[in-house]
Amino acid sequence: MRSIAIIILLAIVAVGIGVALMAIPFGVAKTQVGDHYTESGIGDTGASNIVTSVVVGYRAFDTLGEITILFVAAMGLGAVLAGGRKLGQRRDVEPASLILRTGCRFLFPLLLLFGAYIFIHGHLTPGGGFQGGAVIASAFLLVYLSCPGRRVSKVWSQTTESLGALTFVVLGLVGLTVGGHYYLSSFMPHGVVNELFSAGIIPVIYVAIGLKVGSDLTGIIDGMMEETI
Amino acid sequence: MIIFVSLLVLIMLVAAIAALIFRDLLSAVIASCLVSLLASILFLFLQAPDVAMAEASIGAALITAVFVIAIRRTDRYEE
Amino acid sequence: MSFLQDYVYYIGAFGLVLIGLFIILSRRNLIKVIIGLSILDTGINLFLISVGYISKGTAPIFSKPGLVAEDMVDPVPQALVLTSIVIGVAVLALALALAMRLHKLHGTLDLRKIGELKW
Amino acid sequence: MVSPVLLIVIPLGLAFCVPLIGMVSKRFARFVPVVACLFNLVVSVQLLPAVLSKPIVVDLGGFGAPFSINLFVGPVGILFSLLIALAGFVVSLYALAYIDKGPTTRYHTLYLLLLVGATGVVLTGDVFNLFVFFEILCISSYVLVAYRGDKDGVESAVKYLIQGALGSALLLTGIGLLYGLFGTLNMAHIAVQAGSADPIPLFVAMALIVVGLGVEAAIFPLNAWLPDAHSSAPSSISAILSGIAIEVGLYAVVRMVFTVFGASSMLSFLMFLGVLTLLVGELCAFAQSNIKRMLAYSSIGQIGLIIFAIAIATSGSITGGFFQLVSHTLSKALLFLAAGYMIYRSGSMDISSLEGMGKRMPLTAFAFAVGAFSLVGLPPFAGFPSKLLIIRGALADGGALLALLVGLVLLGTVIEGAYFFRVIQTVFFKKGDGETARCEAPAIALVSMFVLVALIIVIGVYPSLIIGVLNSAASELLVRADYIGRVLG
Repeated sequence: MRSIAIIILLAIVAVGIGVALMAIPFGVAKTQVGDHYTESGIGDTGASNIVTSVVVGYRAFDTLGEITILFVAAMGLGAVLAGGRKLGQRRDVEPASLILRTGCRFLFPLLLLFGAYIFIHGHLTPGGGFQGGAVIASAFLLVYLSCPGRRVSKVWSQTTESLGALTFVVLGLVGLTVGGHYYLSSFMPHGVVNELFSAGIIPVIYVAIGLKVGSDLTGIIDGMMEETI
Repeated sequence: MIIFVSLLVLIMLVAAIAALIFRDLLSAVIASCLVSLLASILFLFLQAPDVAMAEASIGAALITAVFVIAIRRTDRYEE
Repeated sequence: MSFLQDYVYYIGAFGLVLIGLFIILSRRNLIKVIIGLSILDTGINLFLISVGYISKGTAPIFSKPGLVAEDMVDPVPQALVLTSIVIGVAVLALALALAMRLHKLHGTLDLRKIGELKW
Repeated sequence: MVSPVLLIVIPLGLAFCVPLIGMVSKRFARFVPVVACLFNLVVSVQLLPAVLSKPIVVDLGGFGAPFSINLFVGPVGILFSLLIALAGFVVSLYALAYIDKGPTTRYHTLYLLLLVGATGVVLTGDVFNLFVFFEILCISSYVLVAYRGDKDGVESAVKYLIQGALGSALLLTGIGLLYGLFGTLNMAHIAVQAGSADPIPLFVAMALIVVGLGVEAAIFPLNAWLPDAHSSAPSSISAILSGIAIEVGLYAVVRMVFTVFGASSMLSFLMFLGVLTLLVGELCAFAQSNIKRMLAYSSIGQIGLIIFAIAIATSGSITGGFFQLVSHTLSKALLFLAAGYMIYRSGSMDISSLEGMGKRMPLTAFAFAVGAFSLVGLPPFAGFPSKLLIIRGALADGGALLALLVGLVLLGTVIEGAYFFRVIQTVFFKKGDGETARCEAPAIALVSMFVLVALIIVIGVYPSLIIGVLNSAASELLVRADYIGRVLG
């Protein structure tokens, strides 16, 4: 009975969306906004990766909201799990195998470096703050898996988190007073396209986002791992 | 090319249905990880390398790890 | 063949959306419901990206000379999907943390057995 | 003149500072939300005259209207941001004393972020940006519902989260369809093209968006999460959820239907839904024995009334709807705050356990009574002119159907009166068999409650104080061309 009702509901959704999709043919150019971005993105922001110029340039305010959401999730996860935690009850986990530990010792700095590379080159190559941050977090995940006793210092990760986000907010405020008097306007020189030091404030923001996302995701993993039963 | 893409989509849908059917939550999570992974390959075909990277690193790797941790702390099998 | 050419991505995306919705609506195990949410998110992301695709387009990155703006696919949906992936992670992590708390308080993840959770 | 973007950015920056301040001293961290709300209050008041004469459009990033995100600060936006700042200020004062256990620094951070999300939703002029801020609002409220970490709280947070996440998934699908149809995300830019678009896909997109937003706005079939979530959250959070969060959801629905889609055919449907929501809410509230659940169901009823009034879509009725919204925010926040300490002292949420509270905590009980009377619509409180305006607006339009619906609305009000008077009678006129010693709420909580009491009475006696703002808000909703012209130039 229940599943019939669900299937009817899903059928309605499917038909509705299917009908709507007839009006949106696949693979056809149709947007004025997107065309404008690809055509004048380099001129406006100086980033050769147009997705980056949309994420941190044209629609940077969305990105500010987005890192806020990640911040809320990391904070909230701590708050939700904090209620049930008994300190000092951490289960003794067997140490990981020698191969994992040794491999991790080699891989950890490499992964950190790779993550940093991704978010520093966000305006030139695919990738950016979010992807780089995720790589950094996966480096820490590796450490958690291989060396069960190790923990990231709460104070440090929280400080990085807050400072990364504050950098973003404050850079925007600087744009309000210095540049074209718009919030988040790109007030730094754009430089030569396709060079590392180019694209105005975009690399700075992406580094801040990368550090922040990395510490947020690490915080999420840390919170989940620390919850002991 | 289009045959290959269709095959990928087919495998992706099968993996999603597997995630629906499996009673073992760990297997279901691995199936949903496969869905994310295949989706990230499709993003690559759709000329979205940024998104493919994000989906592969966040959607496929990190979330699966978080799922696995959560399942280890709770029950592995669906009643 | 041209049918596949036109619709295969849409079929994939809405297949995922519908399967995800079905899991959420029909399953009673909380972790299974959360798996459903993640599949639903993936489906919506795939749909958004396919909306922005242009046949024979190139990625919107001026990585080498010779690329022209007219051939590039729409960058906006890609930016939106980046945002939506991160939002998805945030919601899923939070949901899993709540699931862990719920399991600790009730000893089960079965939504039928948990008192007031009537749908 | 200050830039309206500061209304969002400064509290956001302060919220990021809270954990840093919390590391130094937990006592200082408590005051950050108070400061942030005060800042927003001052800035909103300062912007008010300028906005009333001409809406301010703020370009973020400076790339011109459809290309970068813009904020639209019109009368509606400034009205909501004032309301959010006001309620946020009062509740954060209350929380200084009320929130004393658990991870308090996290509470204050998340509370502030919830308000930031709400402010962002009401000010933004971009569909996807609205979605992002909406998620900030929702995710922080999921956490805050579970803040106490008890069985009820976690259960209802899970329920809220799953339904909310489903809603946002539908919303995002709808936004994707809109982008596919129009190739833009700017509200005004969509509104220009919506008239000439193919009606069926447009309707699908609108249905998805309205259903997605309707989860948070608690429109009738989508509000299963609300009573649990509002009743098991800490009282300060219940006050914000009832007073701000649903209203912001409602704002989003109204903005989409009126400004973006210009869908007049949808309105009569919304009108019925509103009356249905009202009746369901009030009847369920009547059946409750748990005071917080009763208040939560009463919020559903009030939301129904507001939807009804706004969906009539005449200038008078929309003004009445906004008036009702203001008075509901103030009164419901007051009711939850007062009930919070009464529950805290009596140790139970059962209405019968509140017997004799009129003797034990007379000031709190008085505040509760003011809130209840205002909600029922007695003069001289704020609820009276608002209900009067709605009924006058509805009847001015004529029509037998509308008269019938007004009759149903009045019936709802009568039910509302019945259960509130039952509570008042229990609080004041029944002798409790337990203790009778005085145990008033802490001074800071009383101050916050009496700020609301004063506002309710002042607005009730001099409705003309805010009616000007409400009138221009109504015309902002009704005249789409004006909105479009301001944004696209």
